[in-house]
Amino acid sequence: MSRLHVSLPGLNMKNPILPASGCFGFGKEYAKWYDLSVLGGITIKAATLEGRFGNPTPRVAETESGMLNAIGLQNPGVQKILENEIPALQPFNIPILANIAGSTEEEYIEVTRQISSSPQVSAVELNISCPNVKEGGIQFGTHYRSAANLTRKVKAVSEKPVYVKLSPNVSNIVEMAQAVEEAGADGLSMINTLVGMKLDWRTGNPILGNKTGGLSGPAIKPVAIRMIYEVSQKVSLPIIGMGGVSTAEDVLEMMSAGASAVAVGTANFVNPYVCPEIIEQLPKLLDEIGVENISEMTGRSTKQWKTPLSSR
Amino acid sequence: MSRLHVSLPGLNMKNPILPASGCFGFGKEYAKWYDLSVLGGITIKAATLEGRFGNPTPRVAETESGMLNAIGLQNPGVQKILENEIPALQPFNIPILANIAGSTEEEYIEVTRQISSSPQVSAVELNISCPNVKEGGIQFGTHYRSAANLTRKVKAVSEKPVYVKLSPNVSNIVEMAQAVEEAGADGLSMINTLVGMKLDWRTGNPILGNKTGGLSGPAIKPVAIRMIYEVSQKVSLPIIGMGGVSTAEDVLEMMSAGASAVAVGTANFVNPYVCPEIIEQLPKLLDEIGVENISEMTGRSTKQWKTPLSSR
Amino acid sequence: MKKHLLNVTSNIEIARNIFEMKLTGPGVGSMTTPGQFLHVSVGNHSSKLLRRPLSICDVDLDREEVTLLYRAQGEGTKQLSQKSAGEIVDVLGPLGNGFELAENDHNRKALLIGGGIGVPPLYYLGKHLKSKGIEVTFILGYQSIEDSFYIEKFNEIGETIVTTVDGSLGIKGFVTDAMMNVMNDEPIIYSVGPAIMLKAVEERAGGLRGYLSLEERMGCGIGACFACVCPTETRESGYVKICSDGPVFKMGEVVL
Amino acid sequence: MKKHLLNVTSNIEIARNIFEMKLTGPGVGSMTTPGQFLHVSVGNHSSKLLRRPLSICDVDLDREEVTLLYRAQGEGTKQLSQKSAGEIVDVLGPLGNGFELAENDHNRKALLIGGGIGVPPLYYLGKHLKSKGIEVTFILGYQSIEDSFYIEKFNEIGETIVTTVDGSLGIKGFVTDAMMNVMNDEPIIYSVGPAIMLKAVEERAGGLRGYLSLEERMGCGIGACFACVCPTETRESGYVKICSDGPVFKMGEVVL
Ligand SMILES: Cc1cc2nc3c(=O)[nH]c(=O)nc-3n(C[C@H](O)[C@H](O)[C@H](O)COP(=O)(O)OP(=O)(O)OC[C@H]3O[C@@H](n4cnc5c(N)ncnc54)[C@H](O)[C@@H]3O)c2cc1C
Ligand SMILES: Cc1cc2nc3c(=O)[nH]c(=O)nc-3n(C[C@H](O)[C@H](O)[C@H](O)COP(=O)(O)OP(=O)(O)OC[C@H]3O[C@@H](n4cnc5c(N)ncnc54)[C@H](O)[C@@H]3O)c2cc1C
Ligand SMILES: Cc1cc2nc3c(=O)[nH]c(=O)nc-3n(C[C@H](O)[C@H](O)[C@H](O)COP(=O)(O)O)c2cc1C
Ligand SMILES: Cc1cc2nc3c(=O)[nH]c(=O)nc-3n(C[C@H](O)[C@H](O)[C@H](O)COP(=O)(O)O)c2cc1C
Ligand code: FES
Ligand code: FES
Repeated sequence: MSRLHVSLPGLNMKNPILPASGCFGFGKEYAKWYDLSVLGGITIKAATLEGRFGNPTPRVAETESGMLNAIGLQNPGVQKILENEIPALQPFNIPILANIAGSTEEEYIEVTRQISSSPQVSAVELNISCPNVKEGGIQFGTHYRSAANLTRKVKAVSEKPVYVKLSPNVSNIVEMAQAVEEAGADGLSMINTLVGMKLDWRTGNPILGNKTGGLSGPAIKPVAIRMIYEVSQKVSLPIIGMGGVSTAEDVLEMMSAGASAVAVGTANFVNPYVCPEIIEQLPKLLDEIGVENISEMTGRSTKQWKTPLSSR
Repeated sequence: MSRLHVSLPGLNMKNPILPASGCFGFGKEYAKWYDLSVLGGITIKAATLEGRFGNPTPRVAETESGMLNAIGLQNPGVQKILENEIPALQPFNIPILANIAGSTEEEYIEVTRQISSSPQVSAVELNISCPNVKEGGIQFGTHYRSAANLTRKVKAVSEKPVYVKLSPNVSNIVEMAQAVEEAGADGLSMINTLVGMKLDWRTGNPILGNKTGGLSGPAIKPVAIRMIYEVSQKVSLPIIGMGGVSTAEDVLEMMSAGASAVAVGTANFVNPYVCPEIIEQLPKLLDEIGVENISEMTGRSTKQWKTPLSSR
Repeated sequence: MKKHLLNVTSNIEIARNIFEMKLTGPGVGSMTTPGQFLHVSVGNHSSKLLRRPLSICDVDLDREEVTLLYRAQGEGTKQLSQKSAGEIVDVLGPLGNGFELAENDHNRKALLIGGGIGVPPLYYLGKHLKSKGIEVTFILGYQSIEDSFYIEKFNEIGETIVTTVDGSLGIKGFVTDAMMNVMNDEPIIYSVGPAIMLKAVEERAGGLRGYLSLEERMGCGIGACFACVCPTETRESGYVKICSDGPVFKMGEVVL
Repeated sequence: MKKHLLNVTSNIEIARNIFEMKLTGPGVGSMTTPGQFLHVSVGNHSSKLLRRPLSICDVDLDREEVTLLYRAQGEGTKQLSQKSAGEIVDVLGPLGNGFELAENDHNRKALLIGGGIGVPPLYYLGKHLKSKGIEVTFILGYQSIEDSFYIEKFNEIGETIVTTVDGSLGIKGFVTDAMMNVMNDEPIIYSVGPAIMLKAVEERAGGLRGYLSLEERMGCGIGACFACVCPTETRESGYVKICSDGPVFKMGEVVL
């Protein structure tokens, strides 16, 4: 077993690195840049029941050390994904985490039913935190009762472990995490984007066609670290951490905060080779701090401080 | 009347720029760098009833395009502020916005009573959003009923207009804003910092003595713009905007989103002259876009889009 | 499709805010199709994350040198304009599908229409077409004489008609105002510029065949993020991705 | 207290990850007190916002040149180490209160103790003390020989005792291990280094008088943000601000 190996429900990963949903399409574009089989896994773009065209352009805007996106869950629909996209990933032989979205509970349930039955899909990631669609998405992700209900129903039909992807746009992330844990989630993914906006100062108009968008990139890493740190002390679910990770150091910081695996989003746009480069760098950093297996890193910070944050 | 003039309850400002609370002390340090009378106003550091020592060091950490702080409301207490600090600002003849904090409702009320009775204080800013203290602060700022109650009580004793400083760490900023509007607030200040954290990847330990801290700087500007944009469409209170502003362009962007005045925090650390430099730059930018008076900028974006966001 | 670290050989302002940057490195050898672009990183240690798509304006294969022309307008391109000879620029590319010639295009004349910062790729395209024996005419539209650039160089390839919005150079007006007189031979039209100009060109072109190169804000630049879509009625999916399906499309292929 | 744009005249690695940067400009004329620091901006267009406090290591008033010595360890100082001659560095300063000599210190010997990157300000201080006729002895502590720097230059000012943690140069151990032998003349002690070292020096100094220069993470660097406080029992407020009340304090003045 390699020293980078990590194991999460449904995800047996040779290293803790996987691209984040929506930042890597269904893999085929980046497969032209490098051999995807080096990855610990892959999170594919959100699937909805029917194909969606998404939001008007412009769909991205640049911010300081971050970016806004309002893609709007554009995707060809679950059926086409199962027919065309997922099979193309077969040769790489890596765990697939399938991101699921919908406008209604029924849609989420149906998409989960279909996609989780694919033998190629290792786990599903319930996206209840997309800030860029009018219905569904974030509205499930900011009310903990809706989130728990949805989790329960999706769990009931899913043939694979279910990770719930949490929104950072909440007053109390721990409450959300506990609610979905109780509802039967197998793991958490956190964080999705913060809702943000940029205006053109000359015209006063929003840059994005959708006006608001999701803020990602290094700018949000401190928020991600804090939320993962807090949640990891209060729930016992494994966490796939994400939010602004772009270096191997970031990965170890996030694992120290409590993540068991780490997803890389925006950084792929900065450097298409970022994932393999991080994976190559990790053993060197572990050597530097004298850690044998990367799985020991998870929650190192809270272990060190022993008492949970909230009781201090 | 100058083209940069803006007028808000209690704050008659010759330009819309004032330093943000906690980033400018009580003014005397920056007074060594430039003549503070060029400012539109000044927000002074949070006052509590008794003096406070604050949090253990380190109290600041750097993040990408941002910083974390966990000062912990260190201040000499309201009495000493009234005796030593506020009088020193007399010569500059600019409006003073006094930031108020406390652990209990009673403390907020008493501090307001005392500080608002100073003839030098133009308005008070109710800090219900400090993420760095265990009691009070953010706990008032994330529950809208507590926020409304506190606002009502503070309003009852305040001799000056009351601005409520909102926390961005909430699921629904509009709900918070509406609650304090209904409770009688005269204006809003937004946003305070996002709760964040940074770990040393080598040791796994938090950098900050307080472990978590407040994220400020350009990294958070998109969140500030979005919240100001949304809130300005749903409440009729004037907004003092802040969060990541460091250029004159940022000021116009934030005013377009809905702010009537703009506070500058973290940018003072980057460049102590940032406020006077922005003030000097503003007329040039207004010329560039053919706007005569800066007050016309406020809410330009939402005016343009006419219908409020939520009904689209 | 590769990431290259290219060396700046020169980076000079050739007109108001317009910079000509020459870059060299082994990667240049693959940049042989006009209309393709490079996705350019504007700074390291920088707060600007997103790459800037810039068209290939010229390539000198012998010297392994690629030329980019860009307007320093926003923060990113301003940073790029600060780079001096010897510094490194990190680019992805060549990306996208460039201009291609259908078999039956070879005997026809070509009319190349570019507005503002849409002009650069037409230079490399013009050279290619000329080398295939095609007679090339350019219509280049600028805001004013101060914003104009490369006119001499275009003139070396073919007849070059200039329009300026303020009339300070050439015909006063837009590129479309200059089109009528040069469409008699039913040239193939190649056009690059803002969507609004492309739309006008398409309309003015009547039934003529041609190619348009589109612009849109991009994330990945390689087809993975769906930032740069454009609606189309000619494909089942209902959209194209400008970065990977384009940036060049046949006239009429996409909904402008 | 001013903001200065200084010109890099040189910036070279003088030991493993240790850089000597020389900066020139009119602002240098005000940098005359040893122990003061500059608050240095590490990059423009950069995602690193906070300035880095770096001690004044030497000043040449004739050449209007200030020398900084710094360890490139984190991202910011690494960026700084990339600057080359001719580039601009934006600094605030001189900031803080440096080392001062009380009247009755003038007849005494001085023992200057620095650990690692606390060494630089002792150079300028040593020069000042020597010019006042005070006999100076240095104890400089490094990790190992590869991390050591400026020893020759210190030797020109006064006797210089070196300690290294791994024993690769001088005495094996910490600076405190070298103190005993040089305290007979009851020198005034000046010490700069991490808090843990300063604490040990203070203890080892027994009742001797002296000055300590403290380090803490800073925001503003000018006393406005309360980032850099240190507890004290000697002031009513209960704290001092290292950036503006310090960084130099009398031994015993603050709680380490
Ligand atoms: C295929 C293609 C080829 C191009 N070729 C050229 C060229 O050869 N020369 C040239 O000067 N310009 C060209 N452009 C436009 C160029 O990409 C933008 O002018 C540039 O990205 C603006 O960056 P900035 O730093 O000046 O602006 P900023 O406002 O700082 O940019 C912020 C973000 O918005 C994006 N953006 C802003 N304006 C545009 C735009 N018009 N098109 C696409 N993205 C934009 C930027 O890429 C960046 O992600 C091309 C665009 C595309 C899509
Ligand atoms: C008064 C004073 C004088 C100093 N003089 C020198 C000197 O002459 N030479 C030298 O090499 N170092 C000196 N230091 C320490 C120096 O400031 C830090 O090593 C440097 O700030 C680290 O920045 P970085 O980019 O390497 O690290 P990063 O980890 O990127 O820094 C992140 C943030 O933490 C701060 N920080 C990190 N470590 C320290 C530290 N040890 N002390 C203060 N802030 C820190 C940085 O300033 C920055 O704000 C001095 C510190 C102080 C307070
Ligand atoms: C362009 C883009 C598209 C995204 N699409 C999705 C999506 O379809 N489903 C989802 O759960 N998250 C989506 N996200 C969020 C990312 O998966 C990730 O949670 C977030 O970007 C934070 O990570 P980062 O800072 O590394 O990008 C998207 C992010 C970006 C930038
Ligand atoms: C060091 C520091 C101290 C602060 N102290 C206070 C405070 O005492 N009271 C308060 O209401 N806000 C405080 N804030 C928040 C700022 O006033 C401001 O709301 C926030 O930093 C966002 O603005 P910026 O990005 O321009 O810094 C503090 C911020 C910083 C960085
Ligand atoms: S920019 Fe990402 S798909 Fe075109
Ligand atoms: S760094 Fe701001 S008070 Fe010292």
